Amino acid sequence: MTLKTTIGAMEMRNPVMTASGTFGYGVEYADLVPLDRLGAVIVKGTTLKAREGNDYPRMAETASGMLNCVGLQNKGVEHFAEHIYPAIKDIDTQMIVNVSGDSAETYALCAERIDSLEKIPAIELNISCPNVKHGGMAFGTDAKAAAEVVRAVRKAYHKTLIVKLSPNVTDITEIARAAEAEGADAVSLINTLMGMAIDAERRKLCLSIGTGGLSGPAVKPVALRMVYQTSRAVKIPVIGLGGISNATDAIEFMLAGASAIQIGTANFVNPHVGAEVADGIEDYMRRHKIGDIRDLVGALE
Amino acid sequence: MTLKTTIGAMEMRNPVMTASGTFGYGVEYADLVPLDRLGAVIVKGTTLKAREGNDYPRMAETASGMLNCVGLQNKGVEHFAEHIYPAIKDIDTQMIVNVSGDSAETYALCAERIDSLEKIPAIELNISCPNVKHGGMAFGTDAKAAAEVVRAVRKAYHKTLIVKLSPNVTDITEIARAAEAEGADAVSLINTLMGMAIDAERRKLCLSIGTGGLSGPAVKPVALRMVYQTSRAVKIPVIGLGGISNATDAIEFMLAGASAIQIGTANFVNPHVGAEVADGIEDYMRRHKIGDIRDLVGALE
Amino acid sequence: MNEIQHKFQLKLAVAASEMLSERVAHIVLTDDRPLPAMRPGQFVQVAVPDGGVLLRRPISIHDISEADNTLHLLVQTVGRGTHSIASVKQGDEMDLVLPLGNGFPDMTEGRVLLTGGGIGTAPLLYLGRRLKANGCEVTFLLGGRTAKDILRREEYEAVARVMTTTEDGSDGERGFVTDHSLLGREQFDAVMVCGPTPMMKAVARWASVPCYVSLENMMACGLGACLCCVQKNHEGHNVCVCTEGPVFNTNELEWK
Amino acid sequence: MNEIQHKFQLKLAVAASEMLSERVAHIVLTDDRPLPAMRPGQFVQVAVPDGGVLLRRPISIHDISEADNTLHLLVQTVGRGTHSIASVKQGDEMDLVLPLGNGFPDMTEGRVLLTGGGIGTAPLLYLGRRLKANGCEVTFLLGGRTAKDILRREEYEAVARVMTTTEDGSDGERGFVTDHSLLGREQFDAVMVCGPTPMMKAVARWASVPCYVSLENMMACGLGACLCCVQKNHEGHNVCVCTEGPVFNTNELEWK
Ligand SMILES: Cc1cc2nc3c(=O)[nH]c(=O)nc-3n(C[C@H](O)[C@H](O)[C@H](O)COP(=O)(O)OP(=O)(O)OC[C@H]3O[C@@H](n4cnc5c(N)ncnc54)[C@H](O)[C@@H]3O)c2cc1C
Ligand SMILES: Cc1cc2nc3c(=O)[nH]c(=O)nc-3n(C[C@H](O)[C@H](O)[C@H](O)COP(=O)(O)OP(=O)(O)OC[C@H]3O[C@@H](n4cnc5c(N)ncnc54)[C@H](O)[C@@H]3O)c2cc1C
Ligand SMILES: Cc1cc2nc3c(=O)[nH]c(=O)nc-3n(C[C@H](O)[C@H](O)[C@H](O)COP(=O)(O)O)c2cc1C
Ligand SMILES: Cc1cc2nc3c(=O)[nH]c(=O)nc-3n(C[C@H](O)[C@H](O)[C@H](O)COP(=O)(O)O)c2cc1C
Ligand code: FES
Ligand code: FES
Repeated sequence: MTLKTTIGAMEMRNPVMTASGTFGYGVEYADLVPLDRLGAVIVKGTTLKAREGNDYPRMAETASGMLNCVGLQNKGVEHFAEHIYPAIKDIDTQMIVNVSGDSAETYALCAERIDSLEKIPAIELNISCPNVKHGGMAFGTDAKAAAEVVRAVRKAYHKTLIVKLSPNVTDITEIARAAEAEGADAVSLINTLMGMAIDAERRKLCLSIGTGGLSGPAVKPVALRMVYQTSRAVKIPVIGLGGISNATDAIEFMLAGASAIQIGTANFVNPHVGAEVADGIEDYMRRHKIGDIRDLVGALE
Repeated sequence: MTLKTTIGAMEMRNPVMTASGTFGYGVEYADLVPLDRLGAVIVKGTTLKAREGNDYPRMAETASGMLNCVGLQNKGVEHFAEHIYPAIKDIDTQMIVNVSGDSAETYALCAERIDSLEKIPAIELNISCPNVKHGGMAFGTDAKAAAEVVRAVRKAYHKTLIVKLSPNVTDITEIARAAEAEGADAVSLINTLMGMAIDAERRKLCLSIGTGGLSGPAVKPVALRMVYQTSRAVKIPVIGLGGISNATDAIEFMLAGASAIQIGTANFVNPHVGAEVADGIEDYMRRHKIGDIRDLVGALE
Repeated sequence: MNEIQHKFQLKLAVAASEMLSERVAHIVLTDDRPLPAMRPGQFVQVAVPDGGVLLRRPISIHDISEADNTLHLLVQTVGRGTHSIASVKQGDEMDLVLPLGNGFPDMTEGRVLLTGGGIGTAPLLYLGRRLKANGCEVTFLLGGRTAKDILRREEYEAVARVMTTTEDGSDGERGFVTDHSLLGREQFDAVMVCGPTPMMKAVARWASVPCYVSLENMMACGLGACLCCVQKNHEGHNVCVCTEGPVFNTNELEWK
Repeated sequence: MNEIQHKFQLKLAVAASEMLSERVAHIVLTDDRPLPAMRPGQFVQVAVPDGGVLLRRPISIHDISEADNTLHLLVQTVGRGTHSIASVKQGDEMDLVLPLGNGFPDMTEGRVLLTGGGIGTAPLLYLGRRLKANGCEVTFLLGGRTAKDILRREEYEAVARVMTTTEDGSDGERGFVTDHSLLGREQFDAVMVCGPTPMMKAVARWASVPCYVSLENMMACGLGACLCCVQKNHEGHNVCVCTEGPVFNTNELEWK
């Protein structure tokens, strides 16, 4: 039985990845989950220059979900390359960097810097962050803008390029096709749904910038639908995420057409979830007599 | 203290309405909630001709939500006018008909028939149903198509016209502005988010047509954000809905900018919820020393 | 069956709750005031305690005791909702909407076979009790995988003759209810069935007399408002199981 | 404070649970194996039982007894999560991630004032016990709205001198902790505070010696991974309360 999964030129031991912004740089979870049971870790959103992110409060819990407006706090790609990369490069899983920017150029420069880091086999281009004013989601909600960014990055970056799509659109397949046309090796979806929370008693918005990104089990039905639609619209692999909390959820995404999956918010609830999902997929394959994980992808009856 | 709420030319005793498709024709709930405690009841989606709707299974439960793909089953507007209207016209609340169609013309013909029913003060134009192949959501995801339908209906219908918007769009304010420009008296939002559920063990889609509309507490953050955005983009009243389960939820929507609210899925969970929400809003106004419900609308600090 | 019946949303007290087998709980509910009248085959919508689940769960009326003002439910643990419901304890409060749906036909004479499999036997006890009181001659034919699945046998026996089948032969005849020798031996004026769909279809195929089945379509409202629970009838129209059923004469259904 | 400390996700058994007042539960947890070492001021992330709530809830370590291998929590019911946590019963299992954050400084000498209000007093017991053992002279100054809010007084008294204030004067001096006459009378080498933010700020304004506060920012991961819990430090940078705190020297914070 094999769970080996290939995305672009990158090979993973299994299709279980952790989602950007929810798993730090991996090391934060090292005590709680064996990192070598994961297919890949996608580290925090990284930008060309350091960013402070948005003010506190940055999160609010909602029914079966949470909103966040962290706003890409990070110390910039140079700091990543010099101080963080050395500490994580030998972790025994694929370490992927999630890249953000505010123009095609800053995306490309950031990606270029990461291209030089030997042990980073792939980047995930975040054109879908709802929590920053400039860039972020703007690139992910317009096919032309998305194409422009992917084109610029594709020139600057030579390893596996994953483009992360926003669900806050009328037709996600249009953006996916634009990314594919510009040379993306895969698309991942969904990023968070834009939402809001209000404190009725205090008559205030709960988040410092008003709106935030919704994640967790609440969004799973929307994510599943978009993965299903997108995997039928493009030929490159689709990486599915949004509300995955256990192996059954993960398998649903793969049946819908995802070649790999990511776990986000569920890491906060159950830090061990990544390993449990990998085990659960194996168990499912055994019970359903599936020898190769690739036979699970899109295998709806 | 007054909770009186005006939408177009229609006056309601309070801002609490029940959402179309979740409250039948009102009579189904008559034993369980005093209908005269509600501001309005919006009855089932009605179309020009009878529709069988989609095959069973039509629903699936999800985390803090549910998917449905009922698909506008109804016996057509003529049947409504002749057989249902007489039985509901004397219910002591505003009875509003939710109107669907598959072309601007069928929408308009259906609306025109209802215009002649004396005790129906308003219609809600459903340009956002994700569960029918032709029409439905297609009109709600494109500003030009939305404008066309609203224009046709506005000509045929002379009472209060509410246009119900789809959340499955990149920019809901654009559609809201189109409806406003064509003479809508109010917009209501959100209809359901398009989603999907999969049964991993049986490897099957849970709903007969694959996709369905997501409703319930899970969608509340998205609905609240869209109500906030839309109420700032148009001058006509915004009616807020999506996941409202109690008075606090209702107040959050009003603080976000809704002039009235609708309760959908929560009626299934707690049939008495409509009256409880009306009571809870009164209680809140008393505690917060708000004399007129209109002062609650958009009253964030 | 056609007198006007009102629906109620009530908070009832759990008078007793015990596990009858690994997967089935017997829950007895009561109230200070007299419970509303309910008919065999009707059901209740139970709000799931603890909030891990959104919608109510439909559960059949297993039995009613007017003497001690109790409503009895049998709940089989399937998923999250039924697990929560099955774990209520004496003294807890449960929120129910009731009574819902139309029941089985209220026959007043004739020989009636009441048959079901597994948890599907739940509504048959109250039904048998009522038909017996009406003057019918009642036979229970209860099926299960194994002896443990034949639940509350004494209560059924107190009402009428009980036959059983089990798949492993550990109780009664081996096989499915449709394999029981009784079916070849005796004549009935009507058959009433509740259980897994394939079993109900098998019984319906066998039956040459009126056959009534109780469907378990997925429901949201239980009130005829949402149109989620529909079943195709013999004319090809979608009808609500929660209001026009859950009991149907199989002739009214489009069943293959 | 800088030796490497591992984190664990453990299922612990509830050895005891009781309501100390209308709103505060005292929960005692234990395990077959020795509990990991924990420092005063650290916290745990508790998975909320029953599934009505998504995220874990951060709760301070109230006390540790190495003798009987127990971890003590005080939980005040605020919303859905703390209500569920407070209702656990002896014999239940709780899923915790621990130990998290940095604790209070491990002073080994000097006069230390430990002050807090309401549920904020929770971490002070273990802290006082540790500082006392280290050789510090410890004073507790506990505040509450009314006498009932002064929780587990005997345990604090068993460690060190206890002073109290209540807003209604029903216990100790009337007013807030910052109004207590002690503050005008005695000198301390350090102050450690936990309670509502306005109270901590008031204490910090009064204190001319190093003042340590324990913040209660909203958290998702508790592990430094999500960056939700940030606080602006004196340089204007956002730092994680869950890993760089929850205890901060007020000099490190941008506090108005
Ligand atoms: C009229 C009627 C009477 C019933 N009587 C009984 C009874 O007396 N005792 C008993 O144990 N069970 C009975 N059932 C079945 C019971 O309602 C389901 O087993 C239960 O809803 C499953 O919920 P869950 O959360 O445990 O399972 P899950 O599988 O987690 O449920 C997921 C969703 O599917 C729905 N669902 C799943 N299975 C069924 C089903 N078989 N029927 C309807 N909805 C389903 C649930 O309501 C829920 O929305 C009856 C069903 C109906 C319609
Ligand atoms: C480091 C730390 C230590 C704490 N120690 C204790 C303790 O020992 N005893 C105790 O009773 N409480 C303690 N709290 C506060 C406790 O975590 C909150 O009261 C609890 O999270 C509220 O959850 P809820 O579901 O009951 O309330 P809700 O208001 O329903 O919670 C909604 C959301 O807001 C968050 N939230 C609400 N209030 C707080 C708060 N004050 N701090 C952090 N998050 C909050 C919740 O985690 C949740 O995500 C501590 C908080 C922190 C950060
Ligand atoms: C606190 C938090 C921070 C996040 N930061 C990022 C980020 O930096 N870059 C990114 O592409 N996505 C980010 N996301 C989105 C997640 O990677 C993921 O797309 C989303 O949460 C949906 O998955 P989930 O439901 O499994 O959490 C963040 C999500 C959360 C909850
Ligand atoms: C079973 C069901 C049927 C629905 N039918 C209709 C309909 O006919 N017309 C319509 O405009 N909206 C329909 N809706 C959408 C609701 O009116 C409402 O917009 C949506 O459910 C969100 O609100 P809620 O979260 O409070 O349920 C339906 C929703 C459900 C759950
Ligand atoms: S369950 Fe809603 S109509 Fe039957
Ligand atoms: S709570 Fe996640 S970083 Fe602090």
